[in-house]
Amino acid sequence: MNVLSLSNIKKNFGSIEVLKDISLNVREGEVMSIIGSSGSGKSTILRCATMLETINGGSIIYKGKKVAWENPDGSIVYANKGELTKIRSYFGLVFQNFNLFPHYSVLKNIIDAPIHVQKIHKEKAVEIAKDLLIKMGLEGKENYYPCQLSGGQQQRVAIARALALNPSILFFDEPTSALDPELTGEVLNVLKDLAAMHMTMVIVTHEMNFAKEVSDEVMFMDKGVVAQTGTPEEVFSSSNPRIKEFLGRFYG
Amino acid sequence: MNVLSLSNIKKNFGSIEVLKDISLNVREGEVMSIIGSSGSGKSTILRCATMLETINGGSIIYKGKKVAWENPDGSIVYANKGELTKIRSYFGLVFQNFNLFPHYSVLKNIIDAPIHVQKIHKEKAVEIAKDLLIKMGLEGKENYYPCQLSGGQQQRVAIARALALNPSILFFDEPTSALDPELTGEVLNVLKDLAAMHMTMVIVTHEMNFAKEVSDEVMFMDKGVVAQTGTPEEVFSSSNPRIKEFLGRFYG
Amino acid sequence: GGSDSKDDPAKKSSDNKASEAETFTVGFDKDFPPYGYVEEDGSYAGFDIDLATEVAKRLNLEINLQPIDWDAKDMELSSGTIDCIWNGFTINGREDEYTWSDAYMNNSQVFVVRTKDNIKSTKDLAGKIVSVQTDSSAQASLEEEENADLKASFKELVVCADYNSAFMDLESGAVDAIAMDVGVARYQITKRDGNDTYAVLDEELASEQYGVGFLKGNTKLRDKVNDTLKEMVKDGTFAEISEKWFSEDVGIIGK
Amino acid sequence: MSLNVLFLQLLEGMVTSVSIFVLTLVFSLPLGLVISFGRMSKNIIVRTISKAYISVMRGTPLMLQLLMVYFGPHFIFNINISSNYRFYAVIIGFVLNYAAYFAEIYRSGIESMPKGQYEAAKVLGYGKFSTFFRIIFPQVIKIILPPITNEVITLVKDTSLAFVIAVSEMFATAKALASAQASVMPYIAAAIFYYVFNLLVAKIMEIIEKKMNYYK
Amino acid sequence: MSLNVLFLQLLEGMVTSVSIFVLTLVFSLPLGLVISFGRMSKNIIVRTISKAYISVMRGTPLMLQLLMVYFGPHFIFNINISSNYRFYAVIIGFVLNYAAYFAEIYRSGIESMPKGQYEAAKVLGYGKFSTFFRIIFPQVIKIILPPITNEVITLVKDTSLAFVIAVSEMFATAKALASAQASVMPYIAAAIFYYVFNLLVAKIMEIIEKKMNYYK
Ligand SMILES: Nc1ncnc2c1ncn2[C@@H]1O[C@H](COP(=O)(O)OP(=O)(O)OP(=O)(O)O)[C@@H](O)[C@H]1O
Ligand SMILES: Nc1ncnc2c1ncn2[C@@H]1O[C@H](COP(=O)(O)OP(=O)(O)OP(=O)(O)O)[C@@H](O)[C@H]1O
Ligand SMILES: [Mg+2]
Ligand SMILES: [Mg+2]
Repeated sequence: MNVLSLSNIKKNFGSIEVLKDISLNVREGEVMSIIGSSGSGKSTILRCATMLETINGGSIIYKGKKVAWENPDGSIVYANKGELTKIRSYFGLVFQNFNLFPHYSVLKNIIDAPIHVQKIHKEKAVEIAKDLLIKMGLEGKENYYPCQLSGGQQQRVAIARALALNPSILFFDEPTSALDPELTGEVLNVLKDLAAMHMTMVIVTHEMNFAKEVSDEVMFMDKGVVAQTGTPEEVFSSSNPRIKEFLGRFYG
Repeated sequence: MNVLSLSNIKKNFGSIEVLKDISLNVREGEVMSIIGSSGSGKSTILRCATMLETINGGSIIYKGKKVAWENPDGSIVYANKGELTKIRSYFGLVFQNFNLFPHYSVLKNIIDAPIHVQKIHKEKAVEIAKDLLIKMGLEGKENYYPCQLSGGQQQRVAIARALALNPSILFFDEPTSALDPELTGEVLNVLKDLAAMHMTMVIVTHEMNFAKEVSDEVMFMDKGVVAQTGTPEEVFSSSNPRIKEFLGRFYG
Repeated sequence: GGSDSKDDPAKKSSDNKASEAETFTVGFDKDFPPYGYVEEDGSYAGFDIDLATEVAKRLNLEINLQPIDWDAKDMELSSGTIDCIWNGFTINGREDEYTWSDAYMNNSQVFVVRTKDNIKSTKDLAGKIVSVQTDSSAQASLEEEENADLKASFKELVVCADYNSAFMDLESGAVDAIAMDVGVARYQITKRDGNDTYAVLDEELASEQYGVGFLKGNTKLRDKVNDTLKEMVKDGTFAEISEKWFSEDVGIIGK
Repeated sequence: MSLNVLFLQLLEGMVTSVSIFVLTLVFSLPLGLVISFGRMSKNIIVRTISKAYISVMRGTPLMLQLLMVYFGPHFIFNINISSNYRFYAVIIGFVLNYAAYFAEIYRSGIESMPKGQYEAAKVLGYGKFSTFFRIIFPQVIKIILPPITNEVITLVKDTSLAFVIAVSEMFATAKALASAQASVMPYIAAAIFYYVFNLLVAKIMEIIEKKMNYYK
Repeated sequence: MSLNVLFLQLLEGMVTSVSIFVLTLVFSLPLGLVISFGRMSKNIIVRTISKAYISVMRGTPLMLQLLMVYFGPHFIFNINISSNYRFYAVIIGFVLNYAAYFAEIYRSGIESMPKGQYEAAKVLGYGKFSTFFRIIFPQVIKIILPPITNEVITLVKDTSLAFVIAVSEMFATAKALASAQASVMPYIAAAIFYYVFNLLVAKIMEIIEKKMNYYK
């Protein structure tokens, strides 16, 4: 079953077409990596899929529930508010710069949404959060504030925050940029663990090694279109000149 | 001839010993890479060498001129102000986050120090700057402001700004962190070009490929001491367990 | 107590003034018609202004009309930036604080009320709200022992910043009476263009004398001004000025 | 006259000054937030009205605004006003005026919040209301404390304007005493009162700022 | 009396108000910078004096400060003061007071500059003086414009305090006219003047802010 289906997504900023015709399907338990050069529209796809941007064409479907679709006249309709609120609980997003809430402790960052959005009982939320913190190797950091954590630790809090809402699919935007090799390794291990737990994930990344190793499917973006989608083997041995050029340094 | 000699450098922040006993020599025309995990003291070495931090022990010598040395009683003496001003013109530093002057155009960023510090005639300074901009692939960007440039472009302006003062040695702190693979490649190419022009350089980097490829010497730092110094081949095939662990992912 | 420290500089500055003696600087409140105020053309006018101007002319001094902030009048005088305070300035109660000229006119404090309210005497003010300007003679009278009962009979005594807002208070019904100088009361009532709207109670709150206040010890200048005023009374100039402002001779000096 | 006796005489005025101060803050801080919402509204009519309100309130002297609030009902609507209304008029006037200043401070703080915080809240499913009051506003408070402190310190001194509609606060009393006694002592007492009051306010704001410093 | 005539009447007062405004800015802006240096000085004596200065100037009413500046020389040093000194005293008082406020604004701006800017300048060989005036200060100006605008707008209205030492600025004139004519019209005219003056100031500051927006 497809957790997420994007079909023929179009997105313009003013007169600039950033996404031209993007389709992708993510099956349950699948890990998809999106790679491509800067400005090709990778982040924009995640932002459209998480409803942070409204699309200008195409349709978005989560677990069979329509989020947005095209009217016969070409205009875009979004589902009603109640429906959208429900669908929001299907996915989580880990931002490139984490966007933790600086005024909340680590624990509060994780339990606040479960308590106030999903109306989960506080004890229950704390229990879930503590489990997640152990899983993320952050035991004992409950009462720290984000500013007191290293980049890698902040990122793991952001992942825990997203997981606490028990989403069906998790999006990551460049989870390892600006981390040193050791921290990068650490974070990638967390992602590998999640993959091993059959978490459905879509990851925008510059880490070719990782994309190759952990993904079931790799999508290469170029200037707002999908240049190629396939297994890591297919994409990394592609004969597409743009892909070859991009990967040049990697094999350099 | 050694452009820079650091001998037995010690640096504390309060009670924390960040550099314990660092010695290094950089010969003219040599490219040295400093690698090592986060917090090992790499940036601190550059900051001590460029007099942004005062050392607590050891000595610093540029081209035979003493910058700082130890008195018999162990206290540190720095050369007098006039001497230091002169020695400052021997080196340039490209910061990790560039630190361009946001209120100056690209051209002004490059010519301001030559004109107001080195008292070079304005026409001459502009000529030098334009040459450098061409070399850096930034032709036509003279009148842009830093905020209008991409990260890679800003970095190249920062390099041009440092080169405009015609230094004998150039320091780089993580020149490619937070750039995408393509931009990384671009910036590394600029560094390669500089190396080919026999610019003396000390580069703190996480790009193992690059360190391997372009350096004459690699220094591996661990917790404030030099774990190993040698040719890239020597360091990358080291039997030191800490180095092996660090490089693990790189070969992984 | 500041009175001790004041004596010394007083002499000094009066000596100084004598040697300069070219100008005669009169401090007044430009918010106090008809004694001193600003004309439509921006010039200063008023009964006291006319008197002071005439005196200066006769003394061969150049008149310098200096409007001052009433709250700062003592500082102005003791620091020598003005030679006298001449502006409906009540002698009574301040006898020892200044060197005074002879009293030149009588003044009384009265109550202004709304005509339609049927307040005829001070007895009728019982249970009413009365307004009085801060630091005015009317306020001083009301604070006096002999008027304690009258004051106690009021529902409230409101201390206001200026007569303009006091009249607006009266008009809008927030207060029922204003205790104030009769001259000012007459001027305001006429100006407000409704002789029927307001009435002045016949019963006076107090009466008192206006004089010119000089810095304590400055008898030299005081004597000159005093003599000139008397001279003006004798030759009728004082009466003339008085007629112009009050349609009668209000002068009491030399009588 | 000793300073002690003087302070006793000024006491009633001080109580009035402090009451004006406290009541103004209690009402203008929330009102300012409402106005800042109006100022940032997507509805152009609401936005224009809020903008004009702020512009007029900040652009004309508070003294005149107090006169307007107090005498306005009579001169415009011909309503008889009662003397009891004075104090209310002072509070209304101060609240209306300060709310305009606070509104602009709130706005600058809210607009400086990074978009990422809104987006994170949205993705986590927070509604608009809880996004603002749970995530954004607590952070805004931290940022805007210094300019708020500035306004609050100005307010301490502005309380003296209440006398324009015959509310005898501390400074009016001090002025009257200074005249009556031909002495500058009451002024000095007044200055000490303001200075101590301000020190107190500054200290309290400093403590709040420190408390907010548990993060970032 | 028509509004026209009224405005003519108030004109002289307006000229005074505007002069106070302009002269205060001309002198207090640089003085504030000097004081902010003192406030940030490494020398504890200089720093403590500057801190106390700022604290007293911001903590006591400007009105009292004006009285001090004007009458102080006489009452403290027994110097004869002349009436011509009035206007100078107003300017001195305003400059001393506003410089304290500006000093704190400068300080907040200077302290918010990233260390990297100083370090970049240092490595490039700039001296302390050129680092400050070529690199830091131009960027500080951009940051502090909004709080400076706030103070400048407050200054417009504060000019009315000058009358406490008998300098007849616009508001005092309006008050006197209101008394003489028993009318509120002069007040309304005064409000219009302040509002227009403020609009003008706000507009000018907005233009400067826009000009500064060529970067970041
Ligand atoms: N809000 C916006 N308004 C206008 N243009 C935008 C906006 N957001 C993104 N763009 C443009 O859309 C294009 C795609 O941006 P996007 O952030 O999706 O790229 P990306 O593939 O994530 O790049 P990177 O690897 O640098 O993060 C870019 O050219 C960008 O300038
Ligand atoms: N100003 C300072 N005060 C106190 N400690 C400091 C200071 N600057 C650096 N440190 C500490 O010194 C150690 C070395 O820091 P340094 O920045 O040199 O590391 P690095 O090797 O450059 O790391 P990275 O790869 O993360 O840049 C770290 O533990 C850091 O926390
Ligand atoms: Mg992106
Ligand atoms: Mg570093």
